Amino acid sequence: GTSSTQATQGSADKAMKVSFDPGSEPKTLDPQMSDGVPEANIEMNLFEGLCRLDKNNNPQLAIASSIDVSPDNLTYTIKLKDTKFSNGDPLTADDFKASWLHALDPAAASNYAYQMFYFKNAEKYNSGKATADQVGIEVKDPHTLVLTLEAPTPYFKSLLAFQTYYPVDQKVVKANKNWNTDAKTFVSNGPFMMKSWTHNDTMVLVKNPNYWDTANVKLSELDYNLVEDHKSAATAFDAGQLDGFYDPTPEDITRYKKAGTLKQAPQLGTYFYRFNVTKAPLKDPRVREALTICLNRQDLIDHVFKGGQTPAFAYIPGGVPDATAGKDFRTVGGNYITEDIAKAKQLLAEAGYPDGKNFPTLTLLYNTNGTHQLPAQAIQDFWHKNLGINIKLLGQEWQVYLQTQQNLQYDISRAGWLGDYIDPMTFMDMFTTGNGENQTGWSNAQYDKDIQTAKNTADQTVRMKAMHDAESILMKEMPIMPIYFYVNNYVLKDNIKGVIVNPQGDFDFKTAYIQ
Amino acid sequence: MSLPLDSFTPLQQTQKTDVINRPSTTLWQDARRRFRKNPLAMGGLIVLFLICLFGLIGPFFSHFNYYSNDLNNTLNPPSWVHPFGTDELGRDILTRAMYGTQISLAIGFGSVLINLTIGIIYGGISGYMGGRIDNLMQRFIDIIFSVPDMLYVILLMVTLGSGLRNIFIVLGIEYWVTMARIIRGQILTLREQEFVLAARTLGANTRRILFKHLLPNTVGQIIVVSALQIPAAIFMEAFLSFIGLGVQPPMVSLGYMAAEGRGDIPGYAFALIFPAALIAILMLAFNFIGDGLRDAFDPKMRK
Amino acid sequence: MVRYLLGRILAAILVIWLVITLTFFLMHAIPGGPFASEKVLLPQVLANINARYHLNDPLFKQYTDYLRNAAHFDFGPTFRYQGRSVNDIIKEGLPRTAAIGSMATIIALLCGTILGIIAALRQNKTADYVATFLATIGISVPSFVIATLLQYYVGFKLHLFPPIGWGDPNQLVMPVLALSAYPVAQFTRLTRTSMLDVLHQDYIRTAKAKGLPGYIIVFRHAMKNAIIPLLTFLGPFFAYILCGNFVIEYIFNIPGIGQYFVTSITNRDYPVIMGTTILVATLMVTFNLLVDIAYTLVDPRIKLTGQKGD
Amino acid sequence: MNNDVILEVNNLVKHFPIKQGFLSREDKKVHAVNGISFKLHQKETLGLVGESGCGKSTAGRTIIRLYEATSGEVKFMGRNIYDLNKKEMMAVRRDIQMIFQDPYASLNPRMTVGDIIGEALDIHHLASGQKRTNRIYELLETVGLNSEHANRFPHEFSGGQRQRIGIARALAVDPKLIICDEPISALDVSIQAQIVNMLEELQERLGLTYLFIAHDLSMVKHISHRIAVMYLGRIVEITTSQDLYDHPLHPYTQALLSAIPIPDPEVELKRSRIVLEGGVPSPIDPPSGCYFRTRCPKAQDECSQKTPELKDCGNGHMVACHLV
Amino acid sequence: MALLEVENLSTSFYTYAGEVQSVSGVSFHVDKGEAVGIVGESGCGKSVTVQSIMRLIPNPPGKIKNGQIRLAGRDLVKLSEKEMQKIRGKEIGMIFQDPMTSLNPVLTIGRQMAEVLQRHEGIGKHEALGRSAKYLTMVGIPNAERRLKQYPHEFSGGMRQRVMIAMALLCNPKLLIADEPTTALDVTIQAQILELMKELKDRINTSIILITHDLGVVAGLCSRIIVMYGGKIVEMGTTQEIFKNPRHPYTWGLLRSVPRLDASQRSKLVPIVGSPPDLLNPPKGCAFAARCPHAMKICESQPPVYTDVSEGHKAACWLLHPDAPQVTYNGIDGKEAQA
Ligand SMILES: Nc1ncnc2c1ncn2[C@@H]1O[C@H](COP(=O)(O)OP(=O)(O)OP(=O)(O)O)[C@@H](O)[C@H]1O
Ligand SMILES: Nc1ncnc2c1ncn2[C@@H]1O[C@H](COP(=O)(O)OP(=O)(O)OP(=O)(O)O)[C@@H](O)[C@H]1O
Ligand SMILES: [Mg+2]
Ligand SMILES: [Mg+2]
Repeated sequence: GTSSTQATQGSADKAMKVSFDPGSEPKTLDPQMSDGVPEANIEMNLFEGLCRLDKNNNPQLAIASSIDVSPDNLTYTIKLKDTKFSNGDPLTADDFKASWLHALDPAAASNYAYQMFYFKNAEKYNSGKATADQVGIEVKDPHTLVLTLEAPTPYFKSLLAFQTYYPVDQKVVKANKNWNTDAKTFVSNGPFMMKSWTHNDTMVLVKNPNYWDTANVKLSELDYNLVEDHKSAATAFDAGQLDGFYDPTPEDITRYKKAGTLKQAPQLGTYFYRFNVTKAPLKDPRVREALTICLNRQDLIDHVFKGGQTPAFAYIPGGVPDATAGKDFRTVGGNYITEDIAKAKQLLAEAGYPDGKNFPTLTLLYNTNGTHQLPAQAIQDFWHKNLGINIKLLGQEWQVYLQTQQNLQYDISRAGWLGDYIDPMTFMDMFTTGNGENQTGWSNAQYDKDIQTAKNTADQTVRMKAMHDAESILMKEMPIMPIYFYVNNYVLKDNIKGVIVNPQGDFDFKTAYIQ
Repeated sequence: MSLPLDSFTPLQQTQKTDVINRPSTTLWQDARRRFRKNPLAMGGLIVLFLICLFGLIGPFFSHFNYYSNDLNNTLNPPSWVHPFGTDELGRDILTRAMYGTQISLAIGFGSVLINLTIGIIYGGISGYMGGRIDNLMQRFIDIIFSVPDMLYVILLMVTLGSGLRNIFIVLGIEYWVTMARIIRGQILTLREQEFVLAARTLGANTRRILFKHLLPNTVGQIIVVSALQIPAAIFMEAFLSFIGLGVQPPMVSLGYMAAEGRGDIPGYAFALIFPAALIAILMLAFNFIGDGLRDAFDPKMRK
Repeated sequence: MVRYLLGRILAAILVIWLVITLTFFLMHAIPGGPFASEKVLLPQVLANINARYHLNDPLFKQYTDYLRNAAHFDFGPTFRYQGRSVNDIIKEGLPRTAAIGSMATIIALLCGTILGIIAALRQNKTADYVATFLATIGISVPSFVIATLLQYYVGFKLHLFPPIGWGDPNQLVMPVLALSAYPVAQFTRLTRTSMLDVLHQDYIRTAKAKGLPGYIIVFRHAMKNAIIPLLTFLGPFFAYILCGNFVIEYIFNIPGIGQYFVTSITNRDYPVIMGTTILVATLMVTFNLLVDIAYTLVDPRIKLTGQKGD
Repeated sequence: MNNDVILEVNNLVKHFPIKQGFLSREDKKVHAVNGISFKLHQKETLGLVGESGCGKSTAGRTIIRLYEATSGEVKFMGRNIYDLNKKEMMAVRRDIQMIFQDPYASLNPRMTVGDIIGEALDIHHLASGQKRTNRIYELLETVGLNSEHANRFPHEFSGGQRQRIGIARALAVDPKLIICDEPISALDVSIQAQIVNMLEELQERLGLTYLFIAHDLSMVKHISHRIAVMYLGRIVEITTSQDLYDHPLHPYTQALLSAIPIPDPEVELKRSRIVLEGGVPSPIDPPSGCYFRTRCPKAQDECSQKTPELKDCGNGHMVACHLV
Repeated sequence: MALLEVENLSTSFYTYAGEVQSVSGVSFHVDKGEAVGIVGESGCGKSVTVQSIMRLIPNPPGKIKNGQIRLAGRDLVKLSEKEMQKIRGKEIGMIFQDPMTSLNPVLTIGRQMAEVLQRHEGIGKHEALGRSAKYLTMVGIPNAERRLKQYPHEFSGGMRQRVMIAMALLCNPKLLIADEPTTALDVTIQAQILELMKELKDRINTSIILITHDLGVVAGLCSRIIVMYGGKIVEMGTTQEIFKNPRHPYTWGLLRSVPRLDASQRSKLVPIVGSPPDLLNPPKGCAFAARCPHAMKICESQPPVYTDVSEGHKAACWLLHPDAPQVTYNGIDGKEAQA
């Protein structure tokens, strides 16, 4: 491993080297199999899909040289550039097809198979109801792909930049199915390639000479220090051993903010609490509203979360484009929640609990990994002080928490949602009736209808309207209580420039350089 | 040399009945003496007493409670109002430390109580029955010993969920093995002692022998082991807090405070230092007491 | 001798089997599964995953399959790190953990015995109290506090050693220090007790009566006898070194095996839970056997039949 | 004559299995008692002597059923106690009592002297309340202590006094037979006589029968009517005490007698000793034939082949030796 | 000429309960080539006396309060620990009561023996082992060469005591101290050891101090006997004198409370009533007064002075005072006659 990278004043070559903590040891670097943030972070720099997001999150052609969309928005004809993998193997349309089918292969059992369900028959294939040939991916010639979709998908080009859509060298896969666990056999097609990988310790990436755009890659080396503990990462950063990491603890955020080292990027995500609407007293929307509007979100953010997050007065976070170009879904939708303690008290009284009298002691569930304990205590205290109600905290270990939440064995439960792609739908469809991610017991026919409308059309105006309608229903009924919209807090040495941080929280070092 | 006249009158024989020469010291008096002469152990006892006062009486003198937030005063450094500073939610660390001490002590004593109960029953039966049953019971203990205890603690904590009661249970279950072993060993030697044989020749039944003759004589050892297991339990809870399986907030233990305080170290070291120091002092006190007791009760140190 | 060893190995296998059984069912009893996440898996994906890892087989079949594979030293793939097997993880992690562990052990043995002997020889004198006090500090500060303080003050403030990582000798110093605090303390205390015990024995008086000087009495006559009770402690101690590493490895980001003891449970990575448990159980029984063999080396009274002569 | 036999031991055998390592099937055992037989008459004292580890205590404990015999029978008042059920055994427990060797280990340090003695009364429901207290006082006085001592703990007493407490405990149930397992060997010479005198006195007063185990032959000779000499789990000679001293027939007895130093320089300087070679063989694998042959100055070939039976040489003088 | 002169030796242990005066004002001497026996009941200070001579009293809590211990003229009390180490094992050899625990279980017999020679004579290991083997043979252990390689547990109790004796004699010490060397052994083994000691005494001509509580043991081996009681010497004289003409009631008690094997009839034993004094608070007068059937008023208030009975025979008893009533001892079977 590398002990220290303080030697910024060393040779020019050495200077073009950055060490970064992607969050932890990746679970896998097989793009079709991976689903986490650290994995996405690393793969983004090792691989490249047909498109790549630019710094404004717009998909730009990458491996694709052209993309033609049929008028019904269902067929995409894509031409490939003549590119190579890091080992020199040519990258062909077959590699794409085989990789994508791998994600859908029931035997491979990829978590992210659903990211491919946009293709015709993809879901059927994944469920074993269709064969691989029936999936709408066709190789016209080694440099041409013809893709057929199930339904119009306006954000499909963005998807092509997504990790699940990265190509994998099929020659390598055939030779060794565990090719992705060892630097010796690891082959990729992105700006960097893997030089060494000590599991749980460090992964060294170097510039990929076979990358088509290698001229624009400035860093000669990218070291990933695979540190899971944010605290240790902070100390390593302080000591100069690390050039950057993301998601510092709230206390470190304050500290870095003071020191001016803290950087922020928008992140597509909402932190919220779920209400179990199947149980009294949370059955009553008035109670849910009371609980929601009596908080002071800005206070919580300033003193507890500390990350400079945006108070969430609605569900969908900012940064999602609306139908009209240049308009943001959030600004169009506006706020739905007005904080008002007096009104909250009144609502509670109306619901039969004046000053919190007779209000049963509810349990607030949260998961013990991560920093959810303090906010829970703070919110508990808010509710106690503002409404006179008592809440018990229940911290559960991650897996238990997931199960408790799924089984609706809670009263109130902490949750967070990060968008998979930049569209309101990634947040909205989960609250349809019976959706596995709903987990509140809430159900609303109109909401379901709106979502269906949005799903069945490519017309952005219709879509967005339907989703605004749906959001307003959601925020009226309040099965969930939005608290804040995520921002991506990170620290990076000031002399490192050109890093693109996307709203999913990934750090793209392709164009990074050291000043 | 002149001697008084009646010097050589013989004394009355009756003056020589059986008398008890010296009320020679009991094991307990002896132990107490030796314990008192051990400055570390006595120091530990005093410190423990003070810490108990701190934890039990302290909160009554505090203007704050351990759960109410004051978001405008988070992470204030030590001051006159908050001698230990405030935590991330603006709560007074001193007050929290008092409650934390209470809970940590409760964890120590509570879990040891549980492991004592299991240990005495298991070790007692194993030692007294001897033979095949003992062998079987010992093999079971061997197996438990062969499994990393941490694994079981975590598995059980995850299964049962965190919280004070479950910590009692899990730590109690975790430590009984040592206790059972020690009690068994003691019983095994005591069982062959002649006073037990005497009771058996008198026809005493198992219950009488176990509860009148064997167990009372293991009390010394039990105290020693307990005194050393209390800090171990407090320590284990701190570890559980570190991995997020400790007490359930807003309840607070010293271990929990230290684990939380770890996040604050660069700017707000006081949030870690104070609770950590309290743990350390508590541990030192218990360990010194335990060591002192062991030395005091050690039969080899007698004479 | 051979017969005895065979017997012990058989017994060890039995113990390991029981440990496997116990852990296997306990592990499956805890709520949650290895693949659950916030994003709920599609039913067919879950079905595919379960099929792939045979998680939809009846539990008892999974158990017997596991036993069969374990008998061939195949401990399965990890659920978390795809493409890697439990064997890979152990092969990579164990040597590092063992390296840190053995360094800590050496330090512990050296410092512990020296401090312990000093304390015993100066019983109830200042040196005794100082040594005991120092030793007790080692078991009085939770390891995560020691590690954090070291990392922050020594690593960052004093800039003496890199705060995290593995590979460079410099990076070993703090983890080894943090790890050895507890065993140093334990060994000091144990040595002291056992040394005191030995010093009161008749043969020490004989040695004195022979006119031997103090150092010979301590090092030739007392030490060897004092070690014997320490040996018993070594078995469990080794387990501590391996599992106790979690905190140290987590904080100093050391790619050892210790991290898996906790993370495998929180990840419900069943094969890793089993693998690490079996590893510890195996090491434990092996080490206990070694301890018993070591007994026969230091204590001629003990023969490898499990009995004490005379 | 036969009527007053209170205890008859026939071919009593007690072997202790040795625990081997796990799974080992070797069954070695300690041959602690190897078929001893003797009779004990009412109001008689039978001394049982022998070297350390020869099975004296084991014999005593097997007789009182603290250990279960491997084979053989122990007839108390004509009934084999190994055939008795639990309830009948309880009754026998009142009749046979035991006094132990170590005055420090034989009293529970956590109980008062009163409770130690009273325990016997409680178990057999002999007395309670004031009656119990009075009985305890009475017993204490019987053994030369006084009632004030009842509330004290054993550690406050000296060795001799403790041994007397042990005797009081045994007497509490009005036993007929007392097995004294080296009751004096842990005591100082000056104290030994106190205990021996008391035992003698009690025997006269209460008509007790003693099985007196000791390794100190001079004391055994003093207190016993008859003496049985044990060697490695077997009785090699048994006869009246004076006869044993005057006409020891077994070579081991002869050596034993000659080994005892006599506190008289004149006698001592003139005496010639039979000094036996080596030590007692291990009871785990005792030698074949006569157990004593390995140390016997007169051993013959025959001795290693045949186990000598205990045979009567007239007047009830029994010897187990091929050479007599 | 006296080899060892002990003069007014007092040794105390300072325990939390107070000062235990284990030995107070003991004076005696041992001549060259002579065997002296010390008898007395448990706790009367026999071991402490000889351990004081060896300077083996654990300090704390023990301390030699005053007195002189002169070995061939040199006062051992004044020697430094280093000098004392040169005396132990070389000039004074010592054997302890329990051979089972007195040998180091983890070192071979050879090692334990050779180290004495290596230490004191500065000879090599090989030579030391050779000499050790010779001594083992001398104490009657066959196969000495092989035996040297064995560990203590491979020896029986009697053998171990022989090893202890051989070890104590290795450097040809001027004085051999045997602290109850046979108490832990069986009679037949005791006889072996006593025979051996007798034989050695004649052969090597060292002085011997033999501690025992068995009068029979000293009767056959020692030429002079010291009787101790309550940390003091109560009577001292030649063996003949002590047995035939004992003058202290305690000695009488000792002689009469043990039955003699050769006594013809079953006569009653005469026990010494009561129990030994507590050395923590020793009685003001005679320590034995509380148990003495002839105690007089003075015995309770003033410690008796030594009275010479005959050449080398003295006793500390007020009965020997000319004004005291005459009590005589009539042998073990008789009663004292009071004139
Ligand atoms: N519970 C037991 N288990 C195994 N062996 C035993 C047991 N009790 C006694 N022995 C063995 O049986 C043999 C006879 O022992 P026992 O105690 O009867 O001898 P003893 O003649 O009373 O000796 P001592 O004079 O030392 O008391 C010894 O070798 C002893 O080791
Ligand atoms: N280390 C010690 N601490 C306190 N008191 C001691 C110590 N050693 C001996 N004594 C006391 O000194 C007195 C004499 O002891 P000593 O060992 O000399 O007796 P002894 O005559 O050798 O008896 P025994 O026949 O039992 O060996 C006893 O009362 C004993 O309690
Ligand atoms: Mg016995
Ligand atoms: Mg002594």
